[in-house]
Amino acid sequence: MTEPAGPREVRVSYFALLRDEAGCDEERVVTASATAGELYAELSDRYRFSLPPERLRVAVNAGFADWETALADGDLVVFIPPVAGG
Amino acid sequence: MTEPAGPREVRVSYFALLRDEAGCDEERVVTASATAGELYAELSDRYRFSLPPERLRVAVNAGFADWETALADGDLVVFIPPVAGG
Amino acid sequence: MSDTVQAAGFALTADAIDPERLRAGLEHPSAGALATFEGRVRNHADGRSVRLLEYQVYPDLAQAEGERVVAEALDRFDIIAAHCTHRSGILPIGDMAVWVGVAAAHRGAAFDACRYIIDEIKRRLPIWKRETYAEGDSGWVNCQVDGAQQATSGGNDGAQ
Amino acid sequence: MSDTVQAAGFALTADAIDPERLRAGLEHPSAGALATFEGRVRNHADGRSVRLLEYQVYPDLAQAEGERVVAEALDRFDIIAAHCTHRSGILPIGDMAVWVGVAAAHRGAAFDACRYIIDEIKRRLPIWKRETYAEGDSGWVNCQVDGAQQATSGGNDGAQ
Repeated sequence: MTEPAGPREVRVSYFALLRDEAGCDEERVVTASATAGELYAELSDRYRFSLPPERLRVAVNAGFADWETALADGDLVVFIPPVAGG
Repeated sequence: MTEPAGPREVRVSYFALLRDEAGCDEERVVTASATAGELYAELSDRYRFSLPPERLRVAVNAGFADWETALADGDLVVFIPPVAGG
Repeated sequence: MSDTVQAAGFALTADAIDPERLRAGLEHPSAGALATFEGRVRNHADGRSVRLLEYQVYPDLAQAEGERVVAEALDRFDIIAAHCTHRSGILPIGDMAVWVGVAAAHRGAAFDACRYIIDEIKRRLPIWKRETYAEGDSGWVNCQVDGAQQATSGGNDGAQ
Repeated sequence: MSDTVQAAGFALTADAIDPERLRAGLEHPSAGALATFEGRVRNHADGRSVRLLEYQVYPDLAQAEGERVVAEALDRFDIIAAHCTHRSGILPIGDMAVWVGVAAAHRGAAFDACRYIIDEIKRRLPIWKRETYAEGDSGWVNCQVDGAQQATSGGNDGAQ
């Protein structure tokens, strides 16, 4: 826990398999999770995501970030499943 | 000399620098040279070709050949200066 | 990088890619070499017959990362201009999914930079591909949980 | 070599090269990757300003050797189709001198084969290039007797 304080509200966008499993494109989440990694664990519990975190990357506010990144109110969090462009 | 017999008549086509130095595109040559290599030496004497044979390849009847290739009446001989396609 | 004309860089589009227009954007009198790559939807993948593809894109991050890849190529290789456009949406067999073009004075740098760009685009951009198969089912490429697809797919870089 | 459609192979032309037409000849539903290379007349060579180029060709041998190069590429790489067209005659700056295109299921083979073809075409085909410089003089590329040009020319393969 990098911040002691109470819940924060973040936006989460879902893509590809995570979108199918969450059943929505984007949502607002009020969470006690302090980091991006904790948030993925929390949402995995809720939606039964099939991809383990070691197969994902995470982006915060449209830039690649660490799982340890502390979350703040209003952040946009995107979990990035294995990509397959081109 | 791979053939003892007398002169033969061959066609010679010139390209690039050799064409400039020979002053013609193609000619008929009556020659005592028995091989492609001997013919190049003979024509070098005549036209003062600036390229030494080690910088050329030779083609006989539209296929790459050895300098040792024996010449026969009617052969088409082309000396190939360093190429620069593309 | 002498004589650098930084062409458009990177674009995302929901419309059909026009390679002629993109190629024309890379013409330059000192460009002796133009290497291009086109990725198209093919009718098979991992031994299965494919009917169509959907490309889903996270636009903000894909645009930023695409521009970064092209800028890296301009920085690393002795090239004059480079551009990549990537398609999004639902594509039938034969449609172009991605186009890369690199102009350079000499062909070695043009090939190397073109390959660098497509490799990095496929490896790094937040773009996902859902294949719909002849049998009607579909799947997100590289997202299988058993990992089987990564092991067998020569064309898709499963590596993060 | 699965699924080989041997496209046109190799052609020589005295007319402008039409890359769109050549590219269309390589389309195939299992071709996920198309790598192309275009060589153009550039405005400089070895530090000199170039005004135009003349390509002189020994047609019979160039045609046979060009077909051989493309056939080698189809044999060595896992590709579906390949084609090369080479121009002859007098070309102004910017004109296309050579076009190579390779279609394959996967991009690695497409790039490798495309590069193989252009490297071998430049190395082996009996085609010569006379550069006319801004100052009005001209010279056959790679034919200098002092060999200076071979040592400095990055774009022309002097090696026989």
